[in-house]
Amino acid sequence: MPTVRLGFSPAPAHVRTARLVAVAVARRAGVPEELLDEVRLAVGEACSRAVALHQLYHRKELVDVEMTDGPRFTVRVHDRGPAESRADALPDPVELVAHSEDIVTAEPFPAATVAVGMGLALLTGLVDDLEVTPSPDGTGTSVRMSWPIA
Amino acid sequence: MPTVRLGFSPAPAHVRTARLVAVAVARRAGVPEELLDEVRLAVGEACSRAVALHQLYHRKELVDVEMTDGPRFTVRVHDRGPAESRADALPDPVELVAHSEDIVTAEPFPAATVAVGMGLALLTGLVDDLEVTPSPDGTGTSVRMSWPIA
Amino acid sequence: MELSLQTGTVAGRTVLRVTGEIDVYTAPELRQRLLALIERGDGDGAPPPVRHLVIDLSKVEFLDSTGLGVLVGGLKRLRALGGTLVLVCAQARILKIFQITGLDGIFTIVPTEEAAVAAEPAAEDSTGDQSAPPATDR
Amino acid sequence: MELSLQTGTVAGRTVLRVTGEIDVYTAPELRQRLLALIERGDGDGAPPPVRHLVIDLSKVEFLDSTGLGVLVGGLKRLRALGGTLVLVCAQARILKIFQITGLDGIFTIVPTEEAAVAAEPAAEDSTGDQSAPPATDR
Ligand SMILES: Nc1ncnc2c1ncn2[C@@H]1O[C@H](COP(=O)(O)OP(=O)(O)O)[C@@H](O)[C@H]1O
Ligand SMILES: Nc1ncnc2c1ncn2[C@@H]1O[C@H](COP(=O)(O)OP(=O)(O)O)[C@@H](O)[C@H]1O
Repeated sequence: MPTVRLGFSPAPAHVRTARLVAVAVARRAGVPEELLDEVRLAVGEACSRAVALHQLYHRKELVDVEMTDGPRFTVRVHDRGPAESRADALPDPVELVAHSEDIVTAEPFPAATVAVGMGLALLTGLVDDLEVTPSPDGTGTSVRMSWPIA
Repeated sequence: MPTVRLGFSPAPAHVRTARLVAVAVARRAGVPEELLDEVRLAVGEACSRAVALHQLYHRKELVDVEMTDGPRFTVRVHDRGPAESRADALPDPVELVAHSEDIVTAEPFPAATVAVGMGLALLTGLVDDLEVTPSPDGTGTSVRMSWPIA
Repeated sequence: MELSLQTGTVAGRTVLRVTGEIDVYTAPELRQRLLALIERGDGDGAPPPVRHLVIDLSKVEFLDSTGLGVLVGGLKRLRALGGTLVLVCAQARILKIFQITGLDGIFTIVPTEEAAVAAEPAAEDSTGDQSAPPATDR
Repeated sequence: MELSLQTGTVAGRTVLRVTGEIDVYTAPELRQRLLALIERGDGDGAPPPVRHLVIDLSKVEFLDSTGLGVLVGGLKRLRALGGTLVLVCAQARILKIFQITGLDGIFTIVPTEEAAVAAEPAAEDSTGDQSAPPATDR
């Protein structure tokens, strides 16, 4: 059973809340101080990705974040995006840049697919223990990350 | 559907996380700045009460907090304590003090029943719109509180 | 902010100065400290147990019912031993918590440490913290 | 911390100084500002559109992939218009994000605003922000 579980409607403002909670829980769980920046960024990326997918596919469900203590501090972020959004082939950010839309498009932030790809690339480079899998219940994907506890 | 939902294992450390989240979400929802202290204290009390009840009755389930936006900002805290813990007769803190155990008892904090009663008394005095009811599913109680949005 | 506890003296009286949040998470630490002050063994050069205590809440940022419970426990214990407890607090948002619960009728609450000594003269302070110098340390 | 955006000049070049967190929540604001600088109408005394831009990230506390996306959008737009974009950043934890994504190979990143001007001399700066005084404002 997770120690802390956070669900939030898929809006960018709540991603900050998720980051704040993840860092507070990680610190209390005993994750070393020097890894907390990584936890903040990684959990933020996984949540931004989930928000972007929910917005892209018009899913109103809450994005679900589970944090579990020891032996490692483990965070799982579940989205309800379709299975195609699985990271079968990890995107190359430089490639994504080449294909990204222009800054003048009217969208509130860069095309969601590009953001999702860029976020995954960043996550992959950042977190040693990272796994992106289809959700157990067949809807959406799960990003699982873990960090050592001192 | 709530905007943000937080579940946490019944440990005092997580009550701080719940307070932090409630204030962040309330602020973004538009609750006036001068009410945020009240939100912080009230959500903390409701969560401390739930933690105390879970510890008293050895319930391992997560304490569940739901926050919903407008027309008022509404917070619901669900515990799994038995129905007797309902606030049928609201306790009087001064009475509770008279019956509270001595500081020398070895417990980590004052007898849970006293803490629960004191917390409810504080909540009642603090929050204008407060309701304590049996949970819809028959297990435990729900504390519902709401505040205006500017 | 976590809890931080410092002991000092004001006019020979022991003062426990509390900084930070007194909540369900930190209240046990405050409780432990109160117990240590009130129950500590007398003799072998150790300071005698405190009977007339001032708790300075001026730098408390948050106080919940669990914290109130610990303060009440301390008050009852001291009274049972013939002692006194005075709280120092001038912050409206903390005072409000005592008012809402009616505990402002049970505690002696004053705005400054100096006023605390005047509030409870404790003429019979023979069991007081005599290891402390008579002058204030601030 | 929310995002705060200030425009200034360094050696006649327009600098956008960013303070706070560039994330999925605040990136739209940065995007809007970049658009306004690059696309603003020329004439009626309005400053001409910026073609050679410096973005100073020295006071950025947090940057995520959404923020990177906006910066990339700005770079592409400026290049398409024959302009340049230089980023100022000396913070290891922000630089790391460019390195991890390989975007440090796409952006010109220098440690100070002064170095930014040297990095992209922009001799052909005829479309530059000429309303700005040639001296720096700091
Ligand atoms: N990264 C974050 N994640 C979640 N909540 C945050 C974060 N940063 C700040 N907050 C919360 O948002 C609220 C406002 O933050 P603040 O930095 O003061 O900016 P502002 O007041 O402009 O919204 C605070 O209550 C704080 O707890
Ligand atoms: N009231 C609170 N609720 C939830 N988390 C909190 C609260 N206060 C602080 N935190 C979190 O706990 C962490 C540590 O808080 P801090 O005040 O620095 O004390 P410490 O470092 O001693 O634990 C921070 O990451 C902060 O986000």
